[in-house]
Amino acid sequence: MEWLVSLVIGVMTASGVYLVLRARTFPLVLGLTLLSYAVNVFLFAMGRLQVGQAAIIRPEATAYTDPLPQALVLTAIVIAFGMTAFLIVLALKARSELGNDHVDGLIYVAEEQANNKNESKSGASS
Amino acid sequence: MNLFAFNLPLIALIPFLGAPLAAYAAKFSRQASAWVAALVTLLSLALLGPIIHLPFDNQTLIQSWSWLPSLGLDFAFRLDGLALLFTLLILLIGLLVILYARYYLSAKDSMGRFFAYLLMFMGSMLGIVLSENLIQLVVFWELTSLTSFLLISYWQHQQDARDGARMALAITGAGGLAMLAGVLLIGHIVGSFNLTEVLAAGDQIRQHDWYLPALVLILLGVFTKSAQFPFHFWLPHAMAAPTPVSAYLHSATMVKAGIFMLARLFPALSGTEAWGWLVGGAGMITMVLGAYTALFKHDLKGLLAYSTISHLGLITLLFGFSTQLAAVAAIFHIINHATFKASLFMVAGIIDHECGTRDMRQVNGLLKYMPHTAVLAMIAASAMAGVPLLNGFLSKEMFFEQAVTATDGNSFMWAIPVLVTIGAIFSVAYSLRFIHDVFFNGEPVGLTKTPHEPPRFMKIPVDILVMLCLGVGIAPMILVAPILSVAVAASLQTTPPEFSLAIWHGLNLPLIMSFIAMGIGAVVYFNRHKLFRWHDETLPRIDARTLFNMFLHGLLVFAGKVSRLFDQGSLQNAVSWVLVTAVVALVFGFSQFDSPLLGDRSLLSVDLLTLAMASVLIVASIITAYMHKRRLVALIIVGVIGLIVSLGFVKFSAPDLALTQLSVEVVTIVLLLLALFFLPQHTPQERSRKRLTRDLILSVTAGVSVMMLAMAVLSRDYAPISDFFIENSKPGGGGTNVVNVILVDFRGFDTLGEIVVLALAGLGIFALLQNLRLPAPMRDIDGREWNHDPHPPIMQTLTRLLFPLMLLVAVFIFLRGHNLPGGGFIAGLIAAVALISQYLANGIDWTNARIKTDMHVVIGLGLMAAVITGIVAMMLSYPFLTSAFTYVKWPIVGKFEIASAMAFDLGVFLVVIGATVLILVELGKLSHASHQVFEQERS
Amino acid sequence: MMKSIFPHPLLSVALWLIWLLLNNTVALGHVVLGALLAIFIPWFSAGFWQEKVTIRRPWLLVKYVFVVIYQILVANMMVARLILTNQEKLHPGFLSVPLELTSPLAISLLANTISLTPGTVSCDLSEDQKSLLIHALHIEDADAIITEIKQLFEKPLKEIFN
Amino acid sequence: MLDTAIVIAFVMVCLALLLSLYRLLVGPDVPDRILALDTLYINSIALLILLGISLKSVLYYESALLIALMGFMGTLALSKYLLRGDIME
Amino acid sequence: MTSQLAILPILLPLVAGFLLLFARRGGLGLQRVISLALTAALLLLTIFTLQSATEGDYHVYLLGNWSAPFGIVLVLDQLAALMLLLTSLLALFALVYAIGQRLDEKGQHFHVLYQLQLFGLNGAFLTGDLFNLFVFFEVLLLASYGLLLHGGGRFRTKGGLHYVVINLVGSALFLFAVGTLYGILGTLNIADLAHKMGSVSTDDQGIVSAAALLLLVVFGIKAAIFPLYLWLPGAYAHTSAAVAALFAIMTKVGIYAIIRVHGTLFNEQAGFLTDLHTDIVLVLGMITLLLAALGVTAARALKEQVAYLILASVATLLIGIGINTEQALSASLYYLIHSTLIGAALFLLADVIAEARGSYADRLRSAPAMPSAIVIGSLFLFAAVAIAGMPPLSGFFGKVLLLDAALAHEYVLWIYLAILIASLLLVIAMARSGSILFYQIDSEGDHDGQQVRKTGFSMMLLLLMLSPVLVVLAGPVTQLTESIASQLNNSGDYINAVLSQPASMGAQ
Amino acid sequence: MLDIILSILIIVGAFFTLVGSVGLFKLRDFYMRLHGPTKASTLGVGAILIASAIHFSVKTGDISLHEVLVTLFLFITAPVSAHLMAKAALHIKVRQDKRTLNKSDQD
Ligand code: NA
Ligand code: NA
Repeated sequence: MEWLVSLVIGVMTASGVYLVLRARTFPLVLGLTLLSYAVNVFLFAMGRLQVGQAAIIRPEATAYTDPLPQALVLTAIVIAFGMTAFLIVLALKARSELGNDHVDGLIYVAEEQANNKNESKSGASS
Repeated sequence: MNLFAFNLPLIALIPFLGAPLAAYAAKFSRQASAWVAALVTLLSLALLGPIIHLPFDNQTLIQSWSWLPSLGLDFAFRLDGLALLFTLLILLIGLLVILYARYYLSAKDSMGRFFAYLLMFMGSMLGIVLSENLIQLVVFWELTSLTSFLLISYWQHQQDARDGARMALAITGAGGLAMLAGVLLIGHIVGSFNLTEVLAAGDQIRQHDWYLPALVLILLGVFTKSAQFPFHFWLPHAMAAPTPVSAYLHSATMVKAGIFMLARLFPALSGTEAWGWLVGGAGMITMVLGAYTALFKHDLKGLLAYSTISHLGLITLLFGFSTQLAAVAAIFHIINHATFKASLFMVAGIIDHECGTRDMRQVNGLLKYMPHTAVLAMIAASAMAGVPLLNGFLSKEMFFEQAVTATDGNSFMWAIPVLVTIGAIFSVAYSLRFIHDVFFNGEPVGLTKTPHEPPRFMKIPVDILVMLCLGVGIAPMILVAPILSVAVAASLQTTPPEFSLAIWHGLNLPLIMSFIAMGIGAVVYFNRHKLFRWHDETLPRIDARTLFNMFLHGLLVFAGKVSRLFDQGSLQNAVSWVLVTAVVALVFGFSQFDSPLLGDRSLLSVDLLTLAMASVLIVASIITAYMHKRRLVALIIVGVIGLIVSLGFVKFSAPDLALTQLSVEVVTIVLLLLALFFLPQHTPQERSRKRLTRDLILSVTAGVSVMMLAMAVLSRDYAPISDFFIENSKPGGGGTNVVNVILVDFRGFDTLGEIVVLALAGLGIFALLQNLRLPAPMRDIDGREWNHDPHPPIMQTLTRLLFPLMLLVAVFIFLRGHNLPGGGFIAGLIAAVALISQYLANGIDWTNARIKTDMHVVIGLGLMAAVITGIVAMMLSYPFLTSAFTYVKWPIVGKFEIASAMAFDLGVFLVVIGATVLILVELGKLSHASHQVFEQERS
Repeated sequence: MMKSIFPHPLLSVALWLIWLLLNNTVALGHVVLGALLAIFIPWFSAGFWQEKVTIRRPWLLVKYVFVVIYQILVANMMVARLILTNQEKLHPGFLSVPLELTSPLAISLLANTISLTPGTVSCDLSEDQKSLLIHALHIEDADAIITEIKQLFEKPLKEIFN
Repeated sequence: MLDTAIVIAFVMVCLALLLSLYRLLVGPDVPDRILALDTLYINSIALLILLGISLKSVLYYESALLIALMGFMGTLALSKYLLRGDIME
Repeated sequence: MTSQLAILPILLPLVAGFLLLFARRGGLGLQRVISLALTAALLLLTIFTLQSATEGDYHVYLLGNWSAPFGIVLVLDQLAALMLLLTSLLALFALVYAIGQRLDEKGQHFHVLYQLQLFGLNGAFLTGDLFNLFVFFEVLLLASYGLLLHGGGRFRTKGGLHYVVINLVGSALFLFAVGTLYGILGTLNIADLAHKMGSVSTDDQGIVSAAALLLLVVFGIKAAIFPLYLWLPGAYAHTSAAVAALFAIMTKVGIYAIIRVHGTLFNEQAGFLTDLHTDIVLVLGMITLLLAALGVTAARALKEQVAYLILASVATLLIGIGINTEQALSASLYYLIHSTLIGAALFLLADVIAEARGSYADRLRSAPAMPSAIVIGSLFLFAAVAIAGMPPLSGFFGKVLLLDAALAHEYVLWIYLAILIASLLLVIAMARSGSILFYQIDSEGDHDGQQVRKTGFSMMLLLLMLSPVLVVLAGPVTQLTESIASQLNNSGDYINAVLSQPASMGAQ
Repeated sequence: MLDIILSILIIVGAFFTLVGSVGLFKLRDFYMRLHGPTKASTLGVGAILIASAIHFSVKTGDISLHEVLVTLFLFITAPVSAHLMAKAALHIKVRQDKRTLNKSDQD
């Protein structure tokens, strides 16, 4: 089970990182969202995995999961939400002020287009 | 308390205090500024008065205060013979320069600025020579670099002035930094920065491993300041300064600071082979090169500049001999050079002033236009050439004698007298040129005005200086021997050696060398035209200024390239660096120890449900990345990931997390949809395949690292502090939901921070959205117009029906949170979602008309509730956020719990609602403004 | 007075019941608390419920609910069969159901019921709110479907709400 | 017996989950994907309740309740996006 | 009163925050009064706090009355007190400047964001808990995002976007690191972590070390260490002057965190990771310094140059931390005080110059003469001397203290080369920009510059004048920094003080 | 006995849930797929919820009815969701199966 969960965390991180490295704001935001899922699951898993042992004090309970990472993840989820919200609005602001949704603004779009042309040319010739 | 206990620092500091006064005085009249400068100088001199006798009584006066004890930096001043000599030179020549400058500067030059700078420079120089503490000395040393920068660039509108100043600052500033390093090394060796200790520790220094680096560093400072080869090139370009500045800085003071350091640290550093080669070598090359180059300069000041370089080389060479008598000669020549060179600069300034040019090819035959000046110039130039009966002759003879004595012992040392003589030959030649080419040699060429004698007061400083040249040359034992003697004693830190300043020592080798120099020098001068041609044709023209500008430009380009190579202004680049660093940190940190990657904790076996959820998560994550260009689709898939993650939380015993994740998930989707409306629906093609490959490798590496990190932890046992929470949750926190008790009690402070984050997000977004205008698309991706039904009635009706239900659920979740999954956060999110559903279904205007609450105030109330809960505890003198709970029993209702944590949780609840609604609704409103924009544009 | 405390009595009752359901209890404390909330929440959300909902014949509503549940069960069997059989035999289609209902709530309930029952999903309400477009998974007789809908669901709803 | 039934039920619901995932990924149109998401929400409720029965714990109830609410909100927002672009007007 | 002292610097700005929300209706005037009054009160409070902290004991404050390591503790020691004072000092100056320049009129919620920024900063300085540090990092970051973007403009938005994204990635890394540390050591309290470091089994050392270095990367982003500083130039160069001035403390938060967390966790007494971070910090600090100096040289606009100057000062500080002796730490702290205050002053001055040059703004090219060129030019010279580390101002003494401390280090040669070469580059670059700004007058262009309002100008002036004050009072100031360094050097005391503080303070 | 009822309810519920998703998986166009989840899945979940209600009522001794609430929510929301999705699909003119009988064909 631990391997499976670790694998999931790893894949979510990889996908998140890949998206964070994109040049446009929207995929970037999605990437950060994915990354924060990965982080949250990771942080949560640090309390080790337990099935059916919620941290609610009950007389019949035999064991409890580690409640602390859960509290931390809860905080982290809410913070990540605030941050995502801010970032996406900032992305709108950037689109309004920089004229497009490229993370670096106008300059790079021209470059991008030029590259696209080159690539399509080379693609056509090959 | 003795008033004179402060006079050494005062001597150095008064000019600094006077500087703003001089600047201020210029507001009243041009004279006033000069007067202030002169009076300040006189005041410093006056302060010297009561203590001037001390060096002559073989006493060293030290005035010292503790300043930065941990560094060993004292505010400490020292007056001994050497300091006295230099102080007098600085103040007296300073006084003459002030007088001269008063008449030199033209009406459009700012007097205030000039004298302010000059006084600051004077103070810095005085600081150098009077410092007892070496760090303090470096402070003043660098100040001379700064103030000379200001003085050289005084005519700031001239490009060559700015360039010259910058070059001087760069070179001498660099030297100063080296000097600082050297001083620190010495201080480390000796254990003190105070000269008294340093000078007494010569042997200790010379035997230390760090002697050579310390020596080299200090000599770097010395050579740059005193324009020694190969750092001499800045000095000619500093001639762009007004002539009084040149007369002061480049004859008597600043360039002598380096020489002063040689004299000052002579007992501590000299006497080794390294010293001999470095100091002597630099001095020799500088002397010959300077003298040779001086001859070819057509600019009067250029000639004087190279002559200065040459003479500084001469003095340096003398120190390089390391003998006591050589030191005597060096110090003597310092005095002599200061007097004749200052006067020559002033003459050059007068000529420039009167002719409008300093080019010797134009300036000819001035003898008949300004005879008085001509006589002064000729005497001073003769002193420079080393003509008998003038002061230059005496020190030059001593120099020759030292050069001859140095031949002892080493078979190669015969070169010294030969080179020295060659230097002297050119020295005679350029001195002759100064006299003949300017004052004789036919008539002036192409002058715009007819030259005549300058104002009387402008000549007085020259008169005085030339008189000194004569006086010292004729009666050295009376005029100069006493001060020379104490200066030498201070420099050598011993009783000075026997020396005689006689004019006639008999017909000895030095005298013969003098005659050879004069004879051949005259021949050289009168054959100069051939020599000039040869010089022009054979030697490449290297202009230091051009080179330096090229260097600066190159530096600028290099800096730009390097800095932009790394800092490309590209976010992708920056993030890649962060990620790479993080991975490297992980791998490096792990590899530091011989630990296995995995521990030996027994692992759970995989079950079907987890496998299914994991497959969904893995596939969905990869597909999100793969399909991210179709933004809406990617967003939907992210929604699925969020859902499955919450399921996972439930599965692994974290119901609170699942609830939170679920609510946040939906709010996030709504948020991203609101934003996506204004963004392109598709992401264009990426720039390059290379970049994609690189990113792919990086992301897979990051993923694998995180996976391994997770596995490394999950396969190990640990002993968390959490048992405490489980044990104390009910008895100490009054709740059975441990997660919630942690959130509102054990770690309530985290939660406080967290709601502030949420509040900040809301407020920050609100602020960002003000005045934001974005074009709202009128059609969807496929070019269809939007559906004309903004609020489908079925949606409206049923959403309204759900609203009270959702509120009820929110209350339910809120109230039970302390004991069962739930709490303020989740309840707040549910309530927010309930409100948002109304905005979605019914529109902003309709809903706002029904919710009149200002969300800013809700946020404020929430924060207040949380804070007040904590403060109540403080009032009962418990720490902030200490909780209390009690069980009360009411009739009918029964027993229930009242906990202060609930009040705190209420704050959380309010902030979550306020912030979430504020964020989404403000973002929703964005389209209103945009539609208006569209309508305006259409009409 | 009563009206300001209970702007929507029916809603209040519903909320009170739901509260007890939520808490899965009939403990006295929750009965009282639920009652408080049943007052407070309608009061707070009164603005969202402007048009007065009047139910003429509540028992008809109860009956309607049971009819719908029965229909749901039937419909599900049918749909399950349709889904699992060879889909080449399916003849889907869009139908337009003319409406006699006027109250938005009633229309919404009808639309919901249609979606939950025999092989139909309500897709769009015409702008004049006079007809409902529905999609049927399998049409053998279009008019029969429409008649059944009108008979089984629209008629009782009309009686309940009008 | 109940345990066996639960295991069988888990298998079926997990299968349902994967079938929905297929539709989510394959589409072909956006409404298909929204529908798939909506179905996944419903599948999840089934899963949670099953989990509650199998682990004999009532703690999964709130999550199920919330999924019902939140899944609706998500579908509502996404559909509105397709219809109007501007989901909050 | 004293027993509650540690929480007050956190509470004051938070209370200001919600009061300002209520005062929204009351208009900007009311908000200014509240903001100014509470910032001034904070300054007084932090003076008192520092005074109280220098008595030598650790004030350990158990939030919620839960003892460490279970609850969150605040630890007020001398270093924290110094940072608090520095923050509030800077905050007051920058706030007055902002109000003087009517910056708060250019957007919504300036004062709330400002106060909550202080809340975040003070919390980060006081907390003794690693996760709580994360929370306060987020608070101060989010507030800083708002402030950074306040007023708007193209480049500001771009710089802000980069700043936000990089910090979000940093936050993710922070959580990975904290999670791992908790997953192995089972605790979050810094003192307790350090305490448990002592007994980490050899099998677990690699993983703990990996997490701790990951944490260093996180702090490195905040502190702007190579190669993590790329957010800084764009963000600082394009925000408003007052905000940039306040942000002079931001990079120091990262430095502080390194000192606080790594200094405690990696301490000899604490465990096996003894000083693992110092060589890394040292080498990266030197690289940062050289790159920053090149950035200063290559800058095309004054504000960009100032941003790189800030970077250079941070790098210098890092070198001091990397040397890692008590003497070096003390030197670094002196330099920290200097660079924070003068860096802030420089941003204000750059603004004054940009205003005075009108449409030519701060671009490094010749422009028509500006009003009061001599006064502004002199101040520029003064500031340049101070920041470039030339005598006789505070930068020089900070640098000399550091160089002196470096003599004991085995990399002394490299440290000297880095610091001295960088100093030279700074001097050359500042001379260049000064001469372009003040000497190269373009007499053809139209002059449309304005003088900065008196309030703002005087704030800049006062901040600048703190440099000579730091020189004159070098003795007492270094005495303080030495005392701080010596307290920091005794991590054992810190750990003991935190872990032995009993709960139920109120009952006593 | 109880176990048998529970088991049947659970299996039936899971079966309908699966049928819903099978419909989603295999039917030919969007409108047809819409039927599966809105009906079958809803009912399936309903059955499982009833099983849960019975299970916990018996287990704890107290009557557990709150599962009804989830069912209620689902029955209110699922049709609305379906309605909106269908409306959206109609609006963007999602492909229909060839054999679809259209309202216009009728007229
Ligand atoms: Na001539
Ligand atoms: Na909108």
